Amino acid sequence: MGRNKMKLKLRYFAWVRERIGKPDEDVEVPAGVTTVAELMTWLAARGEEYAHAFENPKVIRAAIDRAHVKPQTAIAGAGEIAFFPPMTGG
Amino acid sequence: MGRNKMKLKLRYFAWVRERIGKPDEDVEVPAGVTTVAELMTWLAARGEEYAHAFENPKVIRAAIDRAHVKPQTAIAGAGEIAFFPPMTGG
Amino acid sequence: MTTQTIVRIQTEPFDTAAEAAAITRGRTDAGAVVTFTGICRGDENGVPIASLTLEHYPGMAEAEIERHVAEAIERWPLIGVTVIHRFGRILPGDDIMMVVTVSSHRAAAFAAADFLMDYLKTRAPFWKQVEKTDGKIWVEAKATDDEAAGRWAAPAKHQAAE
Amino acid sequence: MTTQTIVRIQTEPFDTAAEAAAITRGRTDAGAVVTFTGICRGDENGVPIASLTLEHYPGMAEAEIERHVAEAIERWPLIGVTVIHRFGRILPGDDIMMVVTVSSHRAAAFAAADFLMDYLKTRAPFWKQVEKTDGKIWVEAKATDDEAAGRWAAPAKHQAAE
Repeated sequence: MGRNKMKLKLRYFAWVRERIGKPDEDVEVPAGVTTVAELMTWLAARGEEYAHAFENPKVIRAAIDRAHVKPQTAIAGAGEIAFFPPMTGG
Repeated sequence: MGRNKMKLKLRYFAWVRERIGKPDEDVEVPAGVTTVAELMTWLAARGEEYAHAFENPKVIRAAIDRAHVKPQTAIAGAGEIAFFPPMTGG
Repeated sequence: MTTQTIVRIQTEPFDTAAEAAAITRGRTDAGAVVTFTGICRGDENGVPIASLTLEHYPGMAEAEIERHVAEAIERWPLIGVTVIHRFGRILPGDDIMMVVTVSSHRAAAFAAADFLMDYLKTRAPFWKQVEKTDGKIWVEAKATDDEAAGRWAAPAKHQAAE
Repeated sequence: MTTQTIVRIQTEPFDTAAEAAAITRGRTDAGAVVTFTGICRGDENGVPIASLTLEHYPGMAEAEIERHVAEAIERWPLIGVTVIHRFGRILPGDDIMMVVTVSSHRAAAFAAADFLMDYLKTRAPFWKQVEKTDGKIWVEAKATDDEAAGRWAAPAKHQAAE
């Protein structure tokens, strides 16, 4: 009961979005996946397009519920997690 | 012959002008006066209004031919020498 | 004293001068106005471009900019701050974004505008894609932008700039 | 590549936005525009003022500003620089002076505008007199302005800002 899957909305931007082929999706994440870095590893194993998007996790930035987070940040309690390349606005 | 008096145009700005009571004047400076600092000392002895204007020579700035100069700068060859308080533009 | 702040993310063009005027209108304590306008250049690293497309993360873009505007207000005595960032397709010569900072004194206005630009470049969720004759490419982030943003990290939060 | 420069000393009001637009018009290499506008505040150290009168040294004012514009161009890669400084009587809320710097990149535009303002404050021969209810007084120079200008003295002349 304490090891239920976690429901999440994922969003992708820029070339992460292009490589995965969609702007967002709803996923159920296994209980063993507890951090942003682990979520990227889990996603990378979901198929070729994900493997391509996350081939170099060091360059991917993440946000939980619209705030920047680090790879080691826990995902518990997150509603929406976004992945994107370094920002180039301004 | 080598100790001729030097003809100069003097210009005054802001409260230096107000204290002296005129914006400019032509003067003949004795040969012994060779630097900007010496010129200020000589001017200060010309009357009460000059004494007032130059009572604190450290705060007076000078320009020779429209370029900032230091008190120890030689006045030889100068055409126009200006005296004014620290600048407050911008 | 409250600081007037405006943050807008939009596709429409903006008018930097009108935004600056809107902040200072009717105020007698504004002594210094700094504006920064970012313009779409006609080339990217020497290669001509046809257009620029800006993607952003709606919701997060506003929140992130507002958070940095609030930090600027905490750091410097500001009368007003306006940040407008466009998204969508932008042609060479067109404005991309602007920052206006207004203060009683110039040091605060300059520092706040410079600070906001460094943070917008590295933290605001916008991504530029340029269209060249041989296709579209995503603009890569520059290490110099991270270094520039790093300049502001060291001092304590409540430093006085004046 | 020549840099467009304009230096004007005048009694008439000016239009910062129009001056900025004049520099960037028809150019595709301008990526960053920084403007600084100095405005006459309604008070001087908390005491209300009726007006400000700016005296200047004609000829030297232009020369001194042009010299510093030339130095800015030597230090940073600039596309254009415009400096306009008014003299005469100015009312609270009215513009006193402006600097516009245009470059391909923001760091150069910011640094050059900041540098020019620090030098104008401490080296350009202008003097402000404020009219208060109890008479006219000359504004005193601030030590902080000299310190600000001192920031730029240390680095070598040909430093690259980008």
